[in-house]
Amino acid sequence: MTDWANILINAGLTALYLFLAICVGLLFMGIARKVTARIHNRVGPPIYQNFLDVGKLLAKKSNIKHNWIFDFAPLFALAGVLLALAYLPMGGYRLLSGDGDLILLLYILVIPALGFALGAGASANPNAGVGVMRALTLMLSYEMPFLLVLLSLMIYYNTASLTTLLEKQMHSVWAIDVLPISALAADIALQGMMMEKPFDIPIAPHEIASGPLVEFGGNYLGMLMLYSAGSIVVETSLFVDLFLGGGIVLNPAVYGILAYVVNYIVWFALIFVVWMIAIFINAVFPRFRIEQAFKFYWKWPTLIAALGLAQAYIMSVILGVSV
Amino acid sequence: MIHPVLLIAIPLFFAFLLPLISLWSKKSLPYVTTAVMGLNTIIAILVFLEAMKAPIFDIIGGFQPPLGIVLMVGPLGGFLAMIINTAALIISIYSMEMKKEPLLKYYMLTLLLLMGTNGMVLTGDIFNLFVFLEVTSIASYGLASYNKDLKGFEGALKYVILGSIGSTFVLIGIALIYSQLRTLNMLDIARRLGEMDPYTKIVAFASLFLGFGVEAEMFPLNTWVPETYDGAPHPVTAMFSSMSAKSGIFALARVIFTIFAFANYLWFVVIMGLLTVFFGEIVAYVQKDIKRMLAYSSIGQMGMIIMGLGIGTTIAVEGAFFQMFSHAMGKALLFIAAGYMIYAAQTEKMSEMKGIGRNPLIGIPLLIGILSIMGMPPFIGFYGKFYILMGGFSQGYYAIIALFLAASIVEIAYYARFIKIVFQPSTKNYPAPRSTVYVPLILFAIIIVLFGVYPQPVFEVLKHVAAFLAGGA
Amino acid sequence: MEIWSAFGIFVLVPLIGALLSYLARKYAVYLGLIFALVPAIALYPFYGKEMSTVVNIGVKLNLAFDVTTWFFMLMLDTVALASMLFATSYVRKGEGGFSTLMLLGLAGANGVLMARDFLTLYIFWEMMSWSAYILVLRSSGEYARRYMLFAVLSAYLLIMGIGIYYYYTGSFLYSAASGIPLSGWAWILLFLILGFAVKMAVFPLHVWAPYAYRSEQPFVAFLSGGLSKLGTFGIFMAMYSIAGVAILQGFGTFRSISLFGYPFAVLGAFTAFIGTILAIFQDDLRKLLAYSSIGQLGYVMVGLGLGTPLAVGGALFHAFNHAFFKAILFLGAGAVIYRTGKYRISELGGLGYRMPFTFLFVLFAIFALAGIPITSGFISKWMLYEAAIEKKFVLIAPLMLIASVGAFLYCFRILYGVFLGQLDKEHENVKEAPAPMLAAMALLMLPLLIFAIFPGWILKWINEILTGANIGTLKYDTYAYYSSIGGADMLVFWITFMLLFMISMYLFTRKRKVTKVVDQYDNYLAGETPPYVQLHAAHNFYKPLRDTWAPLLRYSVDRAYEKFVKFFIEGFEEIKKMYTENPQDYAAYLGIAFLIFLLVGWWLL
Amino acid sequence: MIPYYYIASIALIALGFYIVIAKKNLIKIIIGLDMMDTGVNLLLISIGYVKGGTAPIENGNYPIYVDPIPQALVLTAIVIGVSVMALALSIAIGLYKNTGTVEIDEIRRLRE
Repeated sequence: MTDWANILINAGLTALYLFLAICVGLLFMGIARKVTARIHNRVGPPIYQNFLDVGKLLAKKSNIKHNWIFDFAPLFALAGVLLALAYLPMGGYRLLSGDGDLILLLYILVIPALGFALGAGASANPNAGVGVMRALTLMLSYEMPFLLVLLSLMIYYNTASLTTLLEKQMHSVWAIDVLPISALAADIALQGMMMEKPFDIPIAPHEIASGPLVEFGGNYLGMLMLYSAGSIVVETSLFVDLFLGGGIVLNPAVYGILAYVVNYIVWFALIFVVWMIAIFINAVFPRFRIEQAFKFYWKWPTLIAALGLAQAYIMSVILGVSV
Repeated sequence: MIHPVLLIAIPLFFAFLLPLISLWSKKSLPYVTTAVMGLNTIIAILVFLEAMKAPIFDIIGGFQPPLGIVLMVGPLGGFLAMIINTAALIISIYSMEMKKEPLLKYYMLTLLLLMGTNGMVLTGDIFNLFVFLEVTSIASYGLASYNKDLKGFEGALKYVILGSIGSTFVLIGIALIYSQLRTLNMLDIARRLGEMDPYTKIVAFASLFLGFGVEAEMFPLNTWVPETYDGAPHPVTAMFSSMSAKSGIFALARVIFTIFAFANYLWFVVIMGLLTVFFGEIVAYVQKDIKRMLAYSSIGQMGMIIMGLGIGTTIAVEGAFFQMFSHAMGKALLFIAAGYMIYAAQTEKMSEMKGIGRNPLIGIPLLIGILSIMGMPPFIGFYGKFYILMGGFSQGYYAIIALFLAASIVEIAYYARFIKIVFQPSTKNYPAPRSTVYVPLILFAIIIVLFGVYPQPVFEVLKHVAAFLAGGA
Repeated sequence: MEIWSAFGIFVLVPLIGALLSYLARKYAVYLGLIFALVPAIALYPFYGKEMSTVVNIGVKLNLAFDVTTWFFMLMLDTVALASMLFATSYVRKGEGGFSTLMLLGLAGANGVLMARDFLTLYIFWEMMSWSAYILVLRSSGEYARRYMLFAVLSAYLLIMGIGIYYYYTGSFLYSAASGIPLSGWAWILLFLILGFAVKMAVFPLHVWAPYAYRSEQPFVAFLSGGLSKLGTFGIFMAMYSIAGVAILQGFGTFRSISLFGYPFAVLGAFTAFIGTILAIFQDDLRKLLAYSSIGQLGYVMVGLGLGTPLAVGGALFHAFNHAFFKAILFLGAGAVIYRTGKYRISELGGLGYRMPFTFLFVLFAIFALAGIPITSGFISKWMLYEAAIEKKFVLIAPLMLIASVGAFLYCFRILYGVFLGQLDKEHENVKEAPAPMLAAMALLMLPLLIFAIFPGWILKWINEILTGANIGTLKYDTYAYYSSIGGADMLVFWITFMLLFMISMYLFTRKRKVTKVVDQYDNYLAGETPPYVQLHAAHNFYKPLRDTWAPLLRYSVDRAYEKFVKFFIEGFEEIKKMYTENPQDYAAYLGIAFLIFLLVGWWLL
Repeated sequence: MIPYYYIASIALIALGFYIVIAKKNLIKIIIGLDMMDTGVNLLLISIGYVKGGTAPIENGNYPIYVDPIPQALVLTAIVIGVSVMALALSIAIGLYKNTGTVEIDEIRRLRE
């Protein structure tokens, strides 16, 4: 009986966290627009603008529909990103992350992207095809350093489980203090993962008319906005969980409910900082070309990540540091 | 009790009866020849079955050995005689394709060739061996130049020159042995070999090795092979590779094992075999004419047999004998198919033979033959190759086997190229094969598959290899 | 007696089928289907049975049946069955060759799996090889030649291994392995593994695959899905059954991984990387799948090389998955080629709207290939990654991981180029693939789905294999699987995924009342409305990436082989000059030979 | 110690062999082959020689007689040699008919 109650409570909490995450994402998108505008010396929309946009778009009935494969995009995209959020600890609350490790998360992250790409491809617009091609190439680019970073963490902490990773960071220091080189590489990779400038090549509005998004409108676009809101939280939170201890400052085992609230606030602050860094870079940089992005990622960040990996390797294997 | 001498006497008798028959009916010559060969095959099978129980020593002319001439038929000799006669029988069906006059001489010579090869396999007397070698050679010279064109004569000329030098050396060897031991009986020689002066023994061995090496297509004595094979009429080429070459190699085996049991000379035989394989396969790769390619490939196969003999363990020699069987069948098949292809495409160039194998009557036996020659199970070519190689490994000849396998890959390469040409789609129309072509092809293919899937009978024979190696019949 | 029934069903029945389908050409494809069905179905009662016998055909064939055999037969026979089912509509009626050769190949493959001595292994191995050769030959002689050369290379490498084994033991039996010194083992295993690796198309022995995989698709599905697993089986047997863990560990260990296996694991990771990168740039659908196959089997090689329970289990599981998803992909490609006659990705496009079921099956296979967790393809990849990461291999793990990212690229190339995007006018009237083709693909899809929900079922079999070979045990239960550093629970995953999918569905469909389905040409095209233009952006899809890689792509193993061969052929031409066609030279050779014989004889005296 | 009569036969064989590999005329080559044959026959006949022996006719009067077997062998060998020569010459004739020459080099050149 308690089992079922537990599961229901967990499910409810998970739903709450997911809802909050999407809201945070939409808020962040608004903040980003505002901040970018201020940097460009414009006024910019109010920060709640994106809530209005989503509401409007979801309320609209879409006029046209391409075909059934086209519908894959919003469904897979939103479901996938929610799934990824569910596997990601937010503010120390572990949601489902105990039931799957980093590698599972890594592959879950692909589900929304793949669904999105399928829908885009089904629209038969060449811009969409080119956009997806760029997105995938970009993915290959930033994954190289990012995977090395993940590997350095997994080797250093000798775990592939996010929950364990957070616990270990909670008991000692945050990973960024131990593995700063990897953190740097991860942040550069993050910029590409979030497709912010200089890596907004796949959706380059001026070149390929927003690329994969070109054919989506109304209801479809609303769903995809929710997806991008979710993915902002996924990506920033991933960085925070990996390197900044997931924002855990109080041990939930000791402080109980208070810890969750405090941790959530710290986590929020941290992902906000990560997001702001990305936005500042975004605001001042021009756009790379895709092959430049590829070359860039496979050169410097990979080198940095490899150094980080070497550090983790030396510490863990040769020096025998165990956390 | 059936006398093995019949295997020699019947072809000889009919060879000289043929002129009389031709006076009566010229058309019946091929059928008479085929019937004779069929009779011979039956006798060979009976002799073989007899020999399986105990080696037969058939004394000719009443003199007791070691003085008299004796036919010595062990299980292996009987087996080989059976192979030779069967091959001759099947090839004689294909011989009916021959239209070029003088047919009488052709059939006489084929019967003489059969007689000579049978004699070489069956005889237990070393001088007799020489005589049969010469009978085989003379018949072969005649058959090789049978086409009376430049190619035929050139091939025959090379064969004559090398063949007669070779037989001269055989005779030298015999003379040297006789000068010391005063005997010509193989078993007797083997028994008393210790009495020989070692230097004379070496010279005698080298001479005999060289002389039979010419017939067994050993490197570098095999230079006559490609051109003679190329110039000879197609059925004759098949006979050369499946009959004379087999008797030559068996004579070589007799020299190596029955007469001289030189254990420390064997590695040299292995190297000669390896060189034979190497040069045969490599030169075959760059050939553009089908019969030449097959001829060089034949050299390669013979080299493998020589290697197997040289390795000298039971398993390797078993392999060598198995390989003689499979080579006799497979190469005869391929040469017959090649004959048809040359006839159908009206050229010897392989590049002109596109799509010729798409007729299943030709294509499937051809494929089976090639796969067997390549050494693919479950065809007979596999066991021989595998056993020879394993024999080599058990003696520790790793590097030699590795080189051999490298040469084998070259073999696969050119056969695969050949298959590629022969089976590629083409718009050319080729005349359909007559039954005289496809019946022998299918017969050979059946033998290849049958004994490949169920090699038990052959292995039953090869159990006697151990006795052969110990210097028996 | 039971083993006889096993031998009869798995080897003799396909052989008889081969003969019958050749004789009864008119019904060949159906006969082939029936005779492939028998072993595939008869397999189930044989689960968990262990037996052995000796069949004497002149040489002794030592045969046995155990869970390893069963496991590999499960994939081979099922894939063969699906291929034959597919072939009933693919192959021209009244053509005997295809079924005959497929069944011969199947018999050979089953024989390899049942063989317990090297002679038997070699006989069936070669039988399988040449029947595949002739099947390739049916479409192209040149490709067949390349295939054959490598098949024979593989066979000869095996012969070297077998020979050295024979030298030490004097027997061909697997069980006779005792008293072989470590150096002997090193050579034996090296040759055996390389020989089997050719079939698995491990770099740099992979160059045959892109050619051979361009022949008839149902056969290629069997070749890539089924027969390549014999390489996996062979390596598994050689390393863990014949030699055994103790001997592998005897070579010295590197973080408890055998030093002997480690180089092969690195080679496997490298293969995975190279195969993937090359696959990204292919425009020929079949060639793309071929390189993908090379890459995926590289993963298997990694697992076999590492040799921890997780790694070997992952390798076996991945081989299993690969058998099924690659067979679906090749069959899907076959269906597309069958309906359109085209195989260049850039010439296709939009077929997903005309062939929706084919698209769905291929999509699912691609999920498995890419390792999306809704298929079992993820689990096997996960096991391999974790195996490398838990032992902290910083070379193998990144190569494997980045290769799997590369896999997304070529997967999308297939999806977009063939099934999505613009439908060519020419293909307006393309019909869905015939029912047998769809049935074949659906059949192959089942295990991928089932084992994604219940990974514990297949892990149980794999665990039995691993325990049998003394490698160790896996940690798993019905829905979940664990390594020492992590784990995942598929039940939680599925429930969450389903719930969230339904939520998205609700959000999405809530307001969708009336929608107009528009033609695909009704697109945003910057205000222009051209009447009809070819707008399928699939030609040279990854051009920017290709430009970046161009300096490296110049180096090709393929060309290296060609150069190597050319060098040798030139040498052959030189050697040929020895045959001068002058009888006097020949006579002189004879004289020289005599002198050499004499000298050697004198020396040996 | 090699008996001196070996030397003569070896010389004959060597001479024949030299002719075969050195002379370009086909007829000469065939003569060379014949010389080799003769050399071997000489060798054979001389190994049967017994000093002071007579013809091997057994009537009791001559206890010392030469070995009869080599003589029989030589007879056979001569017959065989003759037939080989005949065939070789007929091949030479055939070549001459086809090419109009008996020079080895020219025959080869004509073919190419």
